[in-house]
Parts: sequence; structure tokens; C-alpha cells
Amino acid sequence: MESILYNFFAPPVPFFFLGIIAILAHSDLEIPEQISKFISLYLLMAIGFKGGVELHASGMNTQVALVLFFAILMAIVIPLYSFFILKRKLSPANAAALAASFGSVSAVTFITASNFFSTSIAKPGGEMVAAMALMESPAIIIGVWMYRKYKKVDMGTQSNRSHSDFKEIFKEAFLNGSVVVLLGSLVIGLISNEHGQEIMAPFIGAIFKGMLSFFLLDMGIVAGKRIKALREAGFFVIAFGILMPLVNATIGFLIAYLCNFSGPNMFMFMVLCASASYIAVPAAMRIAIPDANPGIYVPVALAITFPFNIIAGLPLYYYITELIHPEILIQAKDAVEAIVGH
Amino acid sequence: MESILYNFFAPPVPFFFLGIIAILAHSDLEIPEQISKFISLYLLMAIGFKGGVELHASGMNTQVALVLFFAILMAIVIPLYSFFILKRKLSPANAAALAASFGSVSAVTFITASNFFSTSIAKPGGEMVAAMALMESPAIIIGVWMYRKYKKVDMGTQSNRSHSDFKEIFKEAFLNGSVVVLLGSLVIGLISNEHGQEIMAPFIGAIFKGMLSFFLLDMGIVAGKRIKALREAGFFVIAFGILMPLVNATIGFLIAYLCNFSGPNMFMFMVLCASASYIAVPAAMRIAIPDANPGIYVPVALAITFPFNIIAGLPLYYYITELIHPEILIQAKDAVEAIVGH
Amino acid sequence: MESILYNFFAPPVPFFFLGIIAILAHSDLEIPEQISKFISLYLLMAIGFKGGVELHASGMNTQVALVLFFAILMAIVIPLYSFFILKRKLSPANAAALAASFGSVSAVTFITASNFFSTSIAKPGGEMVAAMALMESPAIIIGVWMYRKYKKVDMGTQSNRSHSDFKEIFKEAFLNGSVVVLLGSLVIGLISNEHGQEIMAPFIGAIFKGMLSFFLLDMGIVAGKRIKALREAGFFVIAFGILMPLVNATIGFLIAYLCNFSGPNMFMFMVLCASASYIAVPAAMRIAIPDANPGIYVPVALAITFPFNIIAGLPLYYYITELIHPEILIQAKDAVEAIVGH
Amino acid sequence: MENNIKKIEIITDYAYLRMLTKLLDDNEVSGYTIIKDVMGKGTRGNKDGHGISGGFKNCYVMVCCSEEEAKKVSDIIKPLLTRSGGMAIISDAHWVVHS
Amino acid sequence: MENNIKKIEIITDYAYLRMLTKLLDDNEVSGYTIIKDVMGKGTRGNKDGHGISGGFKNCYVMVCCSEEEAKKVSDIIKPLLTRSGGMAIISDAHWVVHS
Amino acid sequence: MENNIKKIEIITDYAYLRMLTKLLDDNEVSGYTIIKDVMGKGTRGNKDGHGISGGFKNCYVMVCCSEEEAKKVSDIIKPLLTRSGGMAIISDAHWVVHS
Ligand SMILES: Nc1ncnc2c1ncn2[C@@H]1O[C@H](COP(=O)(O)O)[C@@H](O)[C@H]1O
Ligand SMILES: Nc1ncnc2c1ncn2[C@@H]1O[C@H](COP(=O)(O)O)[C@@H](O)[C@H]1O
Ligand SMILES: Nc1ncnc2c1ncn2[C@@H]1O[C@H](COP(=O)(O)O)[C@@H](O)[C@H]1O
Ligand code: NA
Ligand code: NA
Ligand code: NA
Repeated sequence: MESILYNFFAPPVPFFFLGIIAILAHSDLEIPEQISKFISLYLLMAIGFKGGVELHASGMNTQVALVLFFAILMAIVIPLYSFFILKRKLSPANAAALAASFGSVSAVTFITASNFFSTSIAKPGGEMVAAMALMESPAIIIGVWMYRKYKKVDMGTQSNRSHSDFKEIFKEAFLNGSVVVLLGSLVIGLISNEHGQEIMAPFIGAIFKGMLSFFLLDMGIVAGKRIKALREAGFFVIAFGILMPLVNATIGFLIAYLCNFSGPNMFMFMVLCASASYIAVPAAMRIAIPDANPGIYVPVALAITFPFNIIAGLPLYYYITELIHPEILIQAKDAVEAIVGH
Repeated sequence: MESILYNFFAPPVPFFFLGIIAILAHSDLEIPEQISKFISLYLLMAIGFKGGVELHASGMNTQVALVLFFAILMAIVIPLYSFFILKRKLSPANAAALAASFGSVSAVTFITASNFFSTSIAKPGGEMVAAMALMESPAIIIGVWMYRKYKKVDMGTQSNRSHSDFKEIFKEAFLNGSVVVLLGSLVIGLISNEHGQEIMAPFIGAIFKGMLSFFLLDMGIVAGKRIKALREAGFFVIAFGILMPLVNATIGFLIAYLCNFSGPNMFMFMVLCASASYIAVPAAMRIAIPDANPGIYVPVALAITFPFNIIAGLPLYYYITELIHPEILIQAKDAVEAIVGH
Repeated sequence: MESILYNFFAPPVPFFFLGIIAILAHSDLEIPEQISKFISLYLLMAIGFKGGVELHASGMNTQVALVLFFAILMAIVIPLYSFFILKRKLSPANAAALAASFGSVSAVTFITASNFFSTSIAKPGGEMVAAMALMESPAIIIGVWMYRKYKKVDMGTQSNRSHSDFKEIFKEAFLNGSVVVLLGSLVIGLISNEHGQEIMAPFIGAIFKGMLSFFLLDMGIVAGKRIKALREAGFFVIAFGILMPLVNATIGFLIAYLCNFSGPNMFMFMVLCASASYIAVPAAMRIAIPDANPGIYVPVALAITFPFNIIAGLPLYYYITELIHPEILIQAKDAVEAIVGH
Repeated sequence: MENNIKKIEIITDYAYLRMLTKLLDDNEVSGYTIIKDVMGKGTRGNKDGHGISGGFKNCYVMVCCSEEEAKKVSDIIKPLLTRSGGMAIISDAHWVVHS
Repeated sequence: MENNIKKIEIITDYAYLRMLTKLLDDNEVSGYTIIKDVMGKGTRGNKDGHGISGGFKNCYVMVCCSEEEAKKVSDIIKPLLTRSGGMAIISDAHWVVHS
Repeated sequence: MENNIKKIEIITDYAYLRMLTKLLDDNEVSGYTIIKDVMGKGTRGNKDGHGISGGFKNCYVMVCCSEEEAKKVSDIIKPLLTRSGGMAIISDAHWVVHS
């Protein structure tokens, strides 16, 4: 439990709350838009490169293969059952967009979760980053497919452009800027020699947490703004935004347990399953399902699920992981003692 | 004296002059606006966090309490006497806005002054950052209050909205983005454990001086542009921009001397008193006193008082501090020798 | 040969290709414009400051004087013969603009080339940065002079404004933002004491390669976009973009050989001669030769010559340098072993 | 082209953007468009756009609406613009597409 | 002032900018101007401009052309705008300079 | 709505913005508004807005003034725009607020 609070009274997390508080107090604080985009690309580049380097070190083995396989599977299955749950109360468009969000992942949640291991010897493998990269896009395709299947209106006008549209949707799903930077950096990290790793170390290592703090401040600001839109979304959707991560994390836990994932990988896999996308998916949905209301699917992912995961989810998933893999805690403590010096 | 020049032929200060020279030579050099804002937020975040950590280390003691008390007092008193001096030649609106500038502080002047201790063992305490945070806003309230009291025109139209306005003005004064980030980061630094401090160290430490150099380059560019507006301001105002820092620093010195502040704290307190705000105050003044001419109050603070403090003020205040606290110089020298190696 | 590939499978270079691939695959990836400008200014500031510090260390000697003399000479001669070659197929305006590009230099090519020495004991001297700074502008003047001499049309309207224009052109050539930052930072580095160098080290050193990676990603994106414009440019111009660097590098090599430049300086001098400007020159040309088509001169420099130099040119120039100065290779290997540890 | 409308364009100090949009929202103006990075020159001097020192940047707000709504908008923005400076103009246009 | 022209102004979701310009290019519209950082409010809620979460930012596209070309442009943008949301208006203007 | 005015809108290469505003200042044009980040397409190709390589970005300048002043502005900008490329249009408007 200590090691959990440990992460709570230390940057970057408190900056998220600073952002929310600033907005709720009607401060005019804002992070310039291009800076948000820069830091977001920076974080993806850093995490991708780091993951590639680690993947290179570990090589391809059964654990890696299992992680990647189940990551893709979850990215396909989660949006399916999410859609059928959501369809009971929402229009097919909104249900599909929200389902796609939850099937995809949140890179910032993933990165914040990595913090739990920053002083630890046990670390998640590079395959977790690869898993994240692979989980970004499939849910978008599933979401669009469900939407096409279940919406009733204007089939006439729609059918004649559905073919050209699908090319567009694949483009949005797999060629979205953030997917490209994450995957590209992963590949660059994978092919990089030691020289390259040394070269990038200060950029992706030293200033990483500071940049993440800054980004979380911005996330807090945006979440603060979006909170108001939640009234529009309604109780059902808010409950979904809190319960769904728990359901998905549980399934993630079972897979990780049955497949004998390492402790850190188990934790990160739960985080991936539990997190919802508020960057890549909304960008794709605007094009692919224009009828869906971004005033619903963005605030749920950003102002409900993201903070829920940060505040309650991560500690919970970590706690559960500890029950199965007590060594991650011990190692973390050792590492801290080794660093702090007593 | 050496230690003064020492800071002059080293970044970040020369970049300020590069900026001014570029503009006076009609170069098209410009720093993109969002970058300025980013670096300005970064500097506030870094200085706030650092101050919070140091304040946590020192804890609350008599010196801290005295520093904070007199900081707030000066932030109230300076704009009062400044206003009555300025009112002799300027309209109440301009006098109030300028008085508020001088009552508030310049974070960049403060940060540049901290440079004098970067290789030194003696350092200003975290309470100085807290003092700076507390000095940002009160002058705004005083300025607006003086303005309301002394302007004669359209009392009729004004009075009926003065109530709602005051809420607005408090918001501008205390919820200005830069105040929020500075105070928020201070609090986060204060509650942060060792883990958090380690995490932020490279971001707020290593690249800090470089970012400051960049920002000073930008300040130079803006000061260069604003210099032209000074003709409009006139001799009285220019003289005020040079003499007022000296007066305020003297009062600051007396307080620091009588209250037995440490050497570095004495120096920093003089700097806080002597500096004038060109970020938070103008932003608030645009709303609170729209009749005041930003073409007067911004150039004085930015193109007169800021460079005056950087060029002549800081060395002078440092020199005076040395007379009382010769140990800060010796320690600085020792530290340099310890680092440079002989 | 190894040491060449060495640089190829390591950041920053692969990020350039990631950018090109993203655009050719129709990804929506884009780097915000103000971020590009920030990183570009950062790179110039860092390289300038570093060069100034090194120049300070080496002092003025015969090698330095020779380097600077021949740098300026090449910046005058290259645009002259380039113009007469290009005039055979292009309008005087386009020929002059393209000639000016090739006479000037590409800071990013220079910086990428410096990478070859990042783990090496042998390093190019600070005079190479000074040479780069001096080579930025003369070609612009030559280009405009050639254009004025050889264009036939509207002499009447032109002549009466040609005087005021020349002032404008000098301003564009020597007061361009990037020239000012590079030269200014060089001077600041030159006058900086050890304190200043320490202060800037993390900012200009540690994160430099990461920032360069980011910038190359952006360069790749822009090059990808400009590639389409090359059809417009035609075969002659494309061939020029590949052959001219080879010719210029050869002349650079001969000068370096005859003047007995050190190995690293020889290599860097070839790089300076071979590279073409796509930042400072196009900015000046828009004003000085508005009839020239930026759809021709920018893509050649950016989408042909830049990638050619990065992919084939740098390794080739390095290989040739090795034939004359085998010690640079050995030292590089030693350095790597010293760092990597066996 | 039926659907005659009025287009109101407002340029004022950036610091007042929040108040201006609040005013429009409170008066239930159905739609407006904002450009945040606007510079310019007027009677209150040069707005050369440097963000950090406040008061040197404008914003642009455009409202398309019916003639009656335009009258209402004009009335509600006048006091604010008198205080904040800046200008507003109105011109004729027609809808091509509007939801 | 001869040279009567029409000015069409389109404001829509930023995500659709690439499609919109492709449409204009494919239909050989000779010139247009784009502003990328545009916020606003309409029937589809607040576009407060935060880039990273998509769907909260607009773009502005202006086309100046002859009356006939304006008809063509109106026709080609209507289906897209119906899908993407946003608005388009048309008004009268005259060339001062045009190449 | 009294107060008939003319609105001149100029779009040209960003590199020429400094010259253009100098021209307006030198000729004592009382007010203008600038938008710096403007892209577009015209006879001189695509301005896709990438800042570092120059020549691929536009600026937008708007001047509201009386009819006579508009004539003057038209005359003074024509030579510059002929050199720099770009376009200028003029249309009718009315003051709502102007200091
Ligand atoms: N005549 C005008 N034409 C275009 N824009 C104007 C005009 N007058 C003022 N503006 C804009 O309105 C802003 C504020 O005007 P002012 O309050 O007169 O300084 C200026 O910075 C310009 O952007
Ligand atoms: N009446 C209007 N006047 C000005 N801009 C509008 C208006 N209606 C909509 N817009 C703009 O068009 C965008 C999309 O509109 P909508 O699809 O109705 O949400 C809004 O965000 C506004 O920027
Ligand atoms: N017909 C038009 N409608 C709107 N904007 C135009 C038009 N023609 C040119 N432009 C703008 O003016 C810029 C320069 O035009 P040009 O000099 O023709 O390449 C273009 O990049 C566009 O932003
Ligand atoms: Na998920
Ligand atoms: Na003060
Ligand atoms: Na060259």
C-alpha cells in the first residue's frame, strides 16, 4: 500500500489535479495547443523507442508472442461486448464510438503506470509497448463495423459510398499520426544499436517525467473543461466509464494469470485493457462515425475513465498484481532503498 | 566584483542582449508565441517545484514567517506609495496600472538572480519562492482600489457594475494562469516525497538554464520592440522605472537587515522588491483597468526596469549584500573552485 | 564502412525516413509549425554556442584563418558557377535562387554530420561552426546580383527601386533570424567563461540528439510533401541536386587537402560545400527574387540534396576523409570501445 | 440564393474573449466562430501579438445570424467593446449550408 | 469597381480539412485560403480548440470566385458539410488584385 | 445601419507581411487586423504552411475604412501584391462599433 501512495505524492500525478482544480476555479490557465501536440508526440516517441530497445533485448519468445496475441484479441473483443452493452441505452453511433474508445488504449495511462516501476528492478518488457501499439487501431475497425451493421437510417445514400469509406477508415485507424509515431519509434528502437540508445537516453529518459508532468497538467485542464459536458452524457454512460475498466482489467488479469505473465507485464496488461483512448480514437471517429457525439465519447474517456484509472485503478491493479507476484513490491522497495541509500 | 562579471559573460544573460540587438538591427527574428508561453510556464513550474521542495526541507520557522509577512507587506505598500508618486504626472488609470506592476514581481528577474548562487553552497531558501508567489497578486488589488478611488469620470455607469467587477478582478489577480502554476507547483513540491524530487530533477534542473536563455532571448526581442513605445511614455515614467527599483530595493534591504535575513535571502528579497511585473499584472490590468495604456506600463516594466535590474540592479544588490554578508561571496568562490577543480 | 552503418541504424537519421514514409503513406502526421521553429532555433543556438566555446579554446590560428577564408570563398564561387550551369535550362530567376541555395549551407546536414564524431576523440574545431555561419549569407547576395545582371524584363520599373531593394536584400541575407541566432550564440559561446559552459551543457548537450531526431522527423514530413512538387522541377534540376553536392564536395576536399585541414575539419568542410540551404535562402529569395519559383528551389534542396547527402553523401565524404586521415576512424572506434566498455 | 443573413465580425483584445463568449452564450446566440491569434493596429496602438506580456493580442469573433438576432448581438456587444476597445462590423451574406 | 465575385466561407470540423481541400482540388477550384486554428460554437457543441483529443477544433476555408464557380463550389461542398457539420456562407465582393 | 464602409482583405506571402504593414503605416492607414497563420492555394502553388522553409505560408490583412480611404489603400497595395503574389478583395460593410 505504501508504494502506491508513494506514487501519489510525487509528480507527475498531482499535476493532473492541479489542472482540474485550475479549471474548476475558473482560472484562465491554458497550455498552448501546439505544445500539447508536441509533448504528446514526444511521449509517444520516447515510449516507442524505449519499448523497441527493450524488445530488441528480450527478443521474440513465447511470453512476447502471448502478450501480443492477447493484446490484439482484447482490442477486438472489448469493443464488441462494450458495443452490445452500450447499444441498450445509446444510439448505434454513440455506442460504437464509445466501444471503440474502450477497445483502444490510453498511452498516457500506460506511461503513468510505468512510473510504478521507475525505481524498480522488475520492469515491464518492451513487448508491452508493442502490445499498446497493436491495440490502438483494431477497435476503430470493430467500432465502425458494428455501427454499419446496426444503424438503420439512410441505407440508400450510405451504401454507395461505403466502399470508398472503408479505405478512409483504415487510413484513419492505422495511419493516424500518433499510431505512426509510436510504431515507427518502436521499430527505430528495435533496429537501433547501442550507440543509438545512448544517444537518445537523456532525451527520452531524463526529461521524460517532467514532460509527462506538463502533459498531465494539460490533461487536467482539458478534463476539467470536459467535465461540464458529462451532464449531457448521463448516468448510464458515467457508470459505464467506471465499471468497464474494472471488467476489462479483470479479464486482462485472468489472461495474464493463465498465461503466466511476469508481474510487471500482468500489471501493464491490466492497465492496457482498462484504459480508454481519447486521442487516436476520437480523431478517427470524427471521420468514420460523424453522427457520434464527441461531447459524449471524449468526456467519458478523458474525464471519467482516465482519472478513475489514475486515482483508483492503477493502485488497485497494482495491489492485485502484488497478491500474485509479491516480488514486484519487494524489488521496488529494494530499488528505492538502493537509490535513497539506507 | 569578479563574481558579478562572472555572471555577465555567461548565459543566460547575454541572450537578452542578443534579442534586443536583433530587433534594433531590424532582424526578423521571432520566437513563436506558443513557445514563449510554454517556456514561461515551464520556468514557473520548475521554480515553484524547487521552492516547494526547499520549503519542505526547511520547514516553517521564524525566518520563513518573517520573509512571508514582509513580502506581502511590501506587495501592499509599494503600489500605494508608487501610485501617489505617479498620480502627480499620470492619469489615475495609468498610475494605478504602473503602481501595480512595481508592487508585483518579475519571475524572470528572480530566476536570473538565482543564478548568482548556482555554484554556491549558500542558497536562498524555498521561502523566497513562496514569497514571490504571494507577492504576485496583492498589488493588483491595491492598484484597482486606488484607481476606483481616484478616477473622477463616469461614476454613474461604473458604480452599478463595480460589484460584479470586483469578483472578476480577484479572479484575474489570484487565478491568473501564471500565479496558479507557480503556487500549484510550490504545493506539489511541498508535498512531494524524495521519489518525486528525483523524478523532476533533470527536467527542472539540467535544462533549466538553457530554457531560461531561450526565454531571455525572447524577452530581449519583446523589450526591443517595446523600446519604441517609450517615447510615448515620456521622461518622468522612464526615470520612475530606474529610480523606483532602487528605492524599493533599499527598503527591502532595510527590512532584511533588521530582520536578520540570511545573505542569499537578503539579496533575493531586494530583487523581489525591486522587480516589476510584465506578465501577470498587465494581463489583469487589461481587464481591471481598461483605460490604462499598456503602451506605457508594459514598456516601463519590460524595457526599462527589467534590463536595468539585470544590468545594474542585480550586481548592485549583490554587492550591498556582500558588505553585510561577506560569506556569500567566499562560499561562491569555494564552490566554483570545488567544481572547476583548483 | 562499419562506422558508417553505425550511424545509420541509430537515431536521429531513421526518424527522417519515418517522416517521409508517413507522408507517402498518407498519414496525417504533422509537427506543429511553431514547434519546428522552436527546435530549429534551439539547434542553431546549441551548435552556435558549442562552436563558440570550441573556438575560444582553440583561439585564432592559421588553420582557423584558412578554414574561414576558404569557407567564404566557396560561398561566393559555388553560386557563381552554379548559376551559369543552371541558366542553360532555367530562367535567370530560378537559376539564381537555386544557385544561392547551393552556395549557402544546411545547418541540419552539418549537425547530422557532427554525429559521426559524437563518440570520437577527434572532433571538428569550433571554426567549422564559424565557417557555417559565414557561409549562410554571401550566396544570397551573389544570387541576387546574378539575377539582376541577367534578367531582361522590366528594366524600367526595376531600376528605380533597385537601390532601396539592395538594402532590403542585405537585411534579408545578414539579419535573417537563423543567421542572427547562429552568429549571436557563437559570439556568446566565445565570450562565455567556464561557468557559462557548464550551465549550458545539459541543454545543448544531453537533449540535443533527441531534439535533432524530432526535427529530422519533421524534415522527413516536409520532404515527403515536397517530393510531389519535383515533377514540376524536371529531370535537369533533379540531376543537378544530386551531382552538384558531389562536385562541391570534391572542390572542398581539394582545398582541405591542400591546406592540410585536420580529418574532422576536412569532412565537415566537404559537408558544408555539398549542402544546400532550404531555410535561410528561401526566406531571403521570396523577397529578393519573387519571380523565382519556391516550388523548384525548395524541393531540390530539401527533398533531393538533403536526403542524398544524408544517405549517400555523408558516408562517402567520410570514407574519402578516412583514406587521407585514417586516424579519425581509429579514434572513433577507440572512443566507442572506451564508452561501451570492451 | 435565399436565406439572407447578417455577418457580424468583432475584433477586440484577447483578454476579453472569455467575457465576450460568455455574453454571447448568456444571450443564447446560436453559433459563433473564433480565431484566437489575431494581431493588428488601431487607436490603442500596435497589437503585435506577444502573448506573455498581455494586452498585445486580439481575438476575432464572427457571428452569422438573422437581421433581428444581429440587432440583439450588436446591442449586447457594444458596452463590452466600449470598455475593451476594438471594433465590430456587419455585412450581408447568405447561407450555403447551415444545420 | 468592376470584377464582381462571390466569396464563400466554410467553417467545419478540422478533421475534414483534408477531404475538403481534396474536393476543391479535384474539382479544379483555382484558389482558396485556409485558417487552421479556428474555434467556435454551433449545434454540435463547443469547439474549444484542444488539439489532442480531436473533434474540438474547426478550420476555415475561403474561396473567391465567379458566380458560376460559386454555384459549383456550393454543390460540391454541401454533401461533405452535411456529413461533417459546420456551415458555409456566401457574400459579394470585388477583386482589388488577382493574378 | 448608417456608417457605410469598405472592407479590404489581402492575402499574400507571409514574407511580405512586414513590408505590407510598413506600407500601411507609412500611408497612415488608421487601423488593420492581421492573421499570421494562413495557408492556401493559388496560381503560385500550394501554401501548406511549413514555416521553416519559407515561402509556403500566407498572411491575411484586413482593413476597414471609408470608400475614399479604400481607394488609397487599393492603390498602395497593388504594386506590392503584383510583386509578392496573392490577392485582395473589397466588399461592403457597416460599423457596429468603432472608436
Ligand atoms: N479600421 C480597422 N480595420 C481593421 N481592423 C481594425 C481597424 N481598427 C481597429 N482594428 C482592429 O481592432 C483592434 C483594436 O482596435 P483599437 O481598439 O482601435 O486599438 C486593432 O488592433 C485591430 O486589429
Ligand atoms: N451562426 C454561426 N455563426 C458563426 N459560426 C457558426 C455559426 N454556426 C456554426 N458556426 C461555426 O461552425 C462550427 C460547426 O457548427 P455546428 O456543426 O453547427 O456545430 C461551429 O463550431 C462554429 O465555429
Ligand atoms: N480565388 C481565391 N480564393 C481564395 N484565396 C485565394 C484565391 N486565389 C489565391 N488565394 C490566396 O492567395 C494566396 C496566394 O495566391 P497566388 O499568388 O495566386 O498563389 C493563395 O495561397 C491563397 O491563400
Ligand atoms: Na482498453
Ligand atoms: Na516589486
Ligand atoms: Na553549399
